[in-house]
Amino acid sequence: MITAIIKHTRFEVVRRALMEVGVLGMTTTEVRGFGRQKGFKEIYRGAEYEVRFLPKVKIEIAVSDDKLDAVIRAIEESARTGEIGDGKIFVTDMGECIRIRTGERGEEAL
Amino acid sequence: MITAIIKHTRFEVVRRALMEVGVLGMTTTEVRGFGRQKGFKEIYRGAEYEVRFLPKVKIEIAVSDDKLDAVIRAIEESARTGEIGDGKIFVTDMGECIRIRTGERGEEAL
Amino acid sequence: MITAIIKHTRFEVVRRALMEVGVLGMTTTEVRGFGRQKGFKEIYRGAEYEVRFLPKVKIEIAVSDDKLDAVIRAIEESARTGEIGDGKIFVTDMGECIRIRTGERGEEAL
Amino acid sequence: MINNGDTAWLLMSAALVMLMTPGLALFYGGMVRRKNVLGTLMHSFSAIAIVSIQWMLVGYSLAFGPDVKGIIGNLDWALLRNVGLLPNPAYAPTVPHLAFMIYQAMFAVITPALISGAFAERMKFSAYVIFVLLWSTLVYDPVAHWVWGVGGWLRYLGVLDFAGGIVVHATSGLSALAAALYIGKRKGAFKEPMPPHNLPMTVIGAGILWFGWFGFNAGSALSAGQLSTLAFVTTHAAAVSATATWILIEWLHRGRPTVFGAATGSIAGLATITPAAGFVGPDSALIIGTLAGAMCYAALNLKPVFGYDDSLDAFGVHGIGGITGTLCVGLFATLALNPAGANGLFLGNARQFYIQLGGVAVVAVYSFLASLVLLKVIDMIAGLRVSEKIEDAGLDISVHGEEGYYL
Amino acid sequence: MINNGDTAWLLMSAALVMLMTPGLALFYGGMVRRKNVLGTLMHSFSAIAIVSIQWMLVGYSLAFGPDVKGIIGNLDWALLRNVGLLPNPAYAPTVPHLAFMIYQAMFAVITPALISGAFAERMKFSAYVIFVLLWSTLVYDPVAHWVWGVGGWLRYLGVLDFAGGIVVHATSGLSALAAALYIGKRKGAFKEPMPPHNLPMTVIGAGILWFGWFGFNAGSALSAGQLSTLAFVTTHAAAVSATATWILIEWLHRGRPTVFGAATGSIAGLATITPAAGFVGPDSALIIGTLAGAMCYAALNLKPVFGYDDSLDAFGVHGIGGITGTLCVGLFATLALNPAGANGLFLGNARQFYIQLGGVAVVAVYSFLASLVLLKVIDMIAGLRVSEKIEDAGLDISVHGEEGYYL
Amino acid sequence: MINNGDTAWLLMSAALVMLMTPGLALFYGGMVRRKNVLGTLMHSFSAIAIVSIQWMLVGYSLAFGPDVKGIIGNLDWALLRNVGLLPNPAYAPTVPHLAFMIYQAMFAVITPALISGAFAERMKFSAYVIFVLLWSTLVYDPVAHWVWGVGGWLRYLGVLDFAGGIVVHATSGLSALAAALYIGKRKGAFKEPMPPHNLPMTVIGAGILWFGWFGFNAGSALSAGQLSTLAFVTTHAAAVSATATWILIEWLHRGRPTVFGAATGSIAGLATITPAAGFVGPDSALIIGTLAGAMCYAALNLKPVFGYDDSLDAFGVHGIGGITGTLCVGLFATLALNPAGANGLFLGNARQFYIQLGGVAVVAVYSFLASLVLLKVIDMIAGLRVSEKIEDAGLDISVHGEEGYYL
Ligand SMILES: Nc1ncnc2c1ncn2[C@@H]1O[C@H](COP(=O)(O)OP(=O)(O)O)[C@@H](O)[C@H]1O
Ligand SMILES: Nc1ncnc2c1ncn2[C@@H]1O[C@H](COP(=O)(O)OP(=O)(O)O)[C@@H](O)[C@H]1O
Ligand SMILES: Nc1ncnc2c1ncn2[C@@H]1O[C@H](COP(=O)(O)OP(=O)(O)O)[C@@H](O)[C@H]1O
Repeated sequence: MITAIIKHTRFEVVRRALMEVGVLGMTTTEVRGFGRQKGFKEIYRGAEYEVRFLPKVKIEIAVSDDKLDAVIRAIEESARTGEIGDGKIFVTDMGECIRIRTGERGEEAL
Repeated sequence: MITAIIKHTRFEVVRRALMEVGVLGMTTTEVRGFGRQKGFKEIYRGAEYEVRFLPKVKIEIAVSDDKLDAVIRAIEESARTGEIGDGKIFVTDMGECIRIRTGERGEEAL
Repeated sequence: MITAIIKHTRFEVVRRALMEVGVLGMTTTEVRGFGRQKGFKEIYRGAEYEVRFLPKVKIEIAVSDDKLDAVIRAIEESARTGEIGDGKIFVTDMGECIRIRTGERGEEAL
Repeated sequence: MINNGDTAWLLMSAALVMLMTPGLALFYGGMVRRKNVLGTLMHSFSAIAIVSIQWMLVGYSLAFGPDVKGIIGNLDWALLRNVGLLPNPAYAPTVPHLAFMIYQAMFAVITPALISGAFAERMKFSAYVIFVLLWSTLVYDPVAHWVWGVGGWLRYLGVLDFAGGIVVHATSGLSALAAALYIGKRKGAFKEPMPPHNLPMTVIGAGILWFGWFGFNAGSALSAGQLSTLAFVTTHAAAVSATATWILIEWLHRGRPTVFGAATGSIAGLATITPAAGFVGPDSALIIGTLAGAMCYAALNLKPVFGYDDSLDAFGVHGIGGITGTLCVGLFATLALNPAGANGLFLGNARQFYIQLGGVAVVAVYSFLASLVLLKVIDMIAGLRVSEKIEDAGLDISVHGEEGYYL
Repeated sequence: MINNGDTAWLLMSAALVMLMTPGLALFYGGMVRRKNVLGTLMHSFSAIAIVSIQWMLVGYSLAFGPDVKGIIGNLDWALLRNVGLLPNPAYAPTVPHLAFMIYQAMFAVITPALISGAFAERMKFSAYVIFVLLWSTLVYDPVAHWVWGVGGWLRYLGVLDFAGGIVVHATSGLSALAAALYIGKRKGAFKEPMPPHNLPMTVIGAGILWFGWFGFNAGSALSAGQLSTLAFVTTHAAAVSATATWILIEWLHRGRPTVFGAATGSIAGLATITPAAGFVGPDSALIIGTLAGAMCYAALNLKPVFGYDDSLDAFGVHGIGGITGTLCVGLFATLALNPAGANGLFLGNARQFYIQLGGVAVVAVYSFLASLVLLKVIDMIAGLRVSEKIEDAGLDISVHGEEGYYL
Repeated sequence: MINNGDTAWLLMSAALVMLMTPGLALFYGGMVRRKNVLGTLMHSFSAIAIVSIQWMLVGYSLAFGPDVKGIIGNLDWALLRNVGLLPNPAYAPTVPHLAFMIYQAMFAVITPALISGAFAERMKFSAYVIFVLLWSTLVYDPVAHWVWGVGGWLRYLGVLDFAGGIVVHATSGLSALAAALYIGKRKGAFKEPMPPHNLPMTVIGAGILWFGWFGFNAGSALSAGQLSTLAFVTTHAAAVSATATWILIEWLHRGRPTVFGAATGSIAGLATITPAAGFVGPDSALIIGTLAGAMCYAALNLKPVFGYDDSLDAFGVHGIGGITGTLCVGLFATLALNPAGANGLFLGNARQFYIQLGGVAVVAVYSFLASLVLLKVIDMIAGLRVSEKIEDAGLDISVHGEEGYYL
């Protein structure tokens, strides 16, 4: 299971890159992240404060092992702007994957 | 840890099914997913475009190993409509689980 | 990878505690959870019903193994109010971690 | 003679009543589930267009045109022929006839939009368009003629309806009931929670409706003076006492006062005072508002018992409110305040109460039955209800190809 | 004699001022955290009901009824007895007395709602209801009598307050300060960020308030002619110059101009011009607006220094604005534009400035102290503040049993 | 002589037109992406302040002050000198001169705000402020003088523009086109979806605009009587037929009728009828509305073909609508309804059509070129467009330091 946290502005590009390497499904979540990237100051009626959590998109993709590297590479290349805040890719092991509609398991279920 | 991505319209049914098999807790997130299911066309003042990401609910449930199969089955049965877009179930290994309030670990913490 | 589900009201405190133990990045998601904590009754024009899913914040933090315990402890202590609903910490194994901007992998990528 | 002050007031009132329909869009739009917010807004917004056109083409003539046997206006004024810039003394002697026409247009617009609360979240849009067109022509226009048209048979019998308790609220409310019964429950109704997706939107809508209602009721004086002042004050009085009543009852009954309840109460009070606004005093209006709050509260809380899914309570608020208010005219009206009105039961004139009762009963039955027939016909021709799949996905993306929010 | 144009204008103005309270609901509602949006809307919405009823029962009579020693009206007009459809020449000779009554009702409604900004997100609703009732009766009604009532002692001394700089803004502003001090900070205030949950809602609210303020100020002429025109123009002039001033100062001071600041500036300008609207010229209004923007900007930025948590700045905007504006009457007023007014200091009449100073000082002190006492009493009887647990969970689900959004 | 009814109507209309700019803020604000909602609201909100001040200082005098060679007003009325509470018979004989001034101020305010739709989501705020100031002074004020000012050369030639089809919509629409071309596409435009982030907000905005438009068009009669009634009715007629037309065309063309389309159609109808409102009959208005819907629908659907990114369709709606409507005056106008107007082509007076064509063409070209030059100059001095990074992050956090929602 690949989890990537990327910038909103790269989302469309990443989506296309993923489809090109044959990804057939993914799930996305609106998140707010914080890291090296500095936040920004917000001003509300005299109160000024630091916002450190910036909006990001989390993409989760279940892939078969043989596609893993290609997918990671696709994300890396398409999400990169070279500026701080480009985000992270995390890979975790998935025990099982089931397609609810058919009950298929494993690779067919992806 | 079971992660299920299901249709909004099945959510209430799935929740009941889970409670029946003894699930005591879960966490849900609004996500947008994309897969086999075709999206739909949206029209905005002359611009027409394809929306591929459909709203889904992600349910995360930490369960003990002995309940794993029962829970998966409960989700499969309750979330299925037989139509494309019913969603996926992913199972991942959990190293540790802690209940913050008490500091309990492992199965008691679920 | 540490996933913590905590109360909104503790979020600011947890954030500070995490920064003190040297956490450099994290990702947060708005979720709704359900567990031991009772929900509340909502009333809409004559219809009364039970809301069981309460708003929580999910924090995801990728940490190196040596910091794992310190981070968990920091969350436990800062998120605890002692009342039901304080939430959970889940730990999962992460295979790989990549910083998109630089391509760094592993610990440097955190 | 055209009076500038009266014309200013009537035009402003027409603008206010026009604003009520977008206000209703918000009021209803906030109550539905997120996936149906645009479909619900569309009901109100499109009604402005559909009914206004129908009104200028034939509706106004049917409702207010030269009388045919007390039942309907003829088509002499169709396409606004003979409706010009000189006053029509029979209706409003101090303003241009066109001002009266456009003011009345706004009433015709909002009435079918009110009904849409009953079948929200599951009606086909094509069916809705046909329904609105036919309903306006076959229910609203005749009833408006009966009650308000020169020569109308209910008017002739002495039925009093200051600003539309019968013409607007009883017709829409009973038609809403018919529609809720005919179209059936939303999938999952009464089984799973369907909380409003945006209550602040509903509260804004209520505020705008309240604001516009001053044009609705006080504008119905058709002049700016004592009568409009009276109607203005009674309108506000009933609205506030209904709001307070609702808050109080809910607090006692449920342990917590809700803002959704307060907003609902205000609309209940406004709907209820509508037929009475120019016939009763402010003190009576406070009592009528209290009644309104209590009656509509009960109606909404009993709905699950009867089990029909009047999704946004068009019947529970407007039907019950319109009937209650119309009867209250028969109880509280006083000639002392409006010599063009009547005395009610409490001033010894029981007759007026029976007239009111008869009037509202006839219209209620007619609206209910006519709507049933209309819905049946439309269902046979075009289908009334969207497929289950569309209902699941929501009207917005399926029927309208849009989404409400990308937040 | 009733004049149709004047009546149209006053009724329309009453409707506009009524709309301000829902507008305020939005203005405030957008500023709080999501979990308290309904509780905040409820403050304003319920105030409409509570105060209007109090007003018709006793409030109007206390404020405007036959004078008792310059201090208060007697109860001759309670329950609107003797308040009918003929004009009351002492207040508004060209419109029905009831029109004047309902117009004034809308002022009485919004004033306590303004205070609610000070204790937003932590007040018990039961305590709020009691507070509003008592405050209206013991603070608003007497002060309105002093300043506007025939026989009122401040009026007699020559204090000028065109549309409520003292009666509405100084009273609510100083009471807000008292409330913020008494009830204490929100949990976490000044420590963690509490950004507004929905700024577009606040901006809509500001727009609606601005719109309604034309009724508030220009309606206070109680007729449609030169005076209402003057008040209309000065109102807009002060609003725009305060908005521009705020944008400019914030840009210079913080490096970025915010729309929240612009909206706040507009309300500051509107509140500040209120007492002066019918007494000064448009050029003075532009200056007054500039002052308003600068003063209120300073007040809001100093708040953290003083450390009281006037959550939505009811004091910082309305208190400061109301006082500044009242003093500006003493500076800028000119008999040339309004013979019923006075000349101010800049036309050589220093006396008027002292009168204004004295008038606003007395009312400020009275409002502050009376509110403190009221809050103390209510705190002892019913408790003022919700529990920490409820504050954490938010008023919406805990106190009202609803949630604002299911988006 | 000041007439109370007329004054009430004009002040109320001024308030209505003022409300249109916050309404526009919502209309536009809902259409942009979430990250730019406040920046977009700020465009409209700040325009109220900037232009109103410019107007009182010099703008009104330039537009309506004593004529200089048909081109511009002189500065005799700058700072509102000589603009007082007595009527100015040349413009509005029955209301105070200041009432006419403030009514016209609201027109000057909304016009540049309309343009902001063209460069939404990517313009520097500093550049925007300068642009609005210069544009008002160099485009709006002169054109208003040409068309409406006593002595204005287009007025002298017989160009008819009842409420601003040329002065407001053609100027803003063509300037919008210039701006869209000059500033260039939003990053990603036509490549990735940029759906409106909050369509209900856009629909509310449309409702408020519609409501305010009654003040815009019917208020332009400058009195409350037959002419205002005519303008009111034609305004509504065109709005509803444009709405219906849009719904219908979209339904046929795309298979689904959208509420965004319906709202857009209504604004198209309102913009198009503006120049004609007081010169044509309701039946013509229905036809004009149909034309409006069809023309603007086509314009918006052709935009991707031409490839300029008029983000919120300021040109497509206001430019096309304003031109279409101005020409329609030349087709449909009738002296029978307004003796101060003219007969159009369909009544045999082809000349009026050519006059209209000439008038709108001159203004269109002037607005387009003047705006291009202005934008070029501002670009050179201060820079027009935000950096790519800021565009990515959104104007709200980068330029204004705020976020729209914390939901
Ligand atoms: N240790 C971490 N655990 C979880 N998420 C992280 C972590 N570090 C960064 N992130 C996520 O990645 C995003 C980008 O990280 P940041 O450090 O700002 O930039 P970069 O990856 O370019 O150095 C953050 O906003 C956050 O969502
Ligand atoms: N490879 C994947 N990785 C992550 N999520 C997926 C993947 N494939 C599908 N999903 C999720 O499951 C949902 C349903 O998948 P879809 O292929 O449309 O239907 P079905 O599972 O019935 O074939 C998607 O909307 C998406 O959220
Ligand atoms: N088994 C579970 N799987 C996933 N999330 C859980 C589980 N149990 C609890 N949670 C999450 O933790 C939150 C708090 O749990 P709860 O049982 O209410 O309190 P506590 O942890 O104090 O006993 C829940 O709202 C839910 O989001």
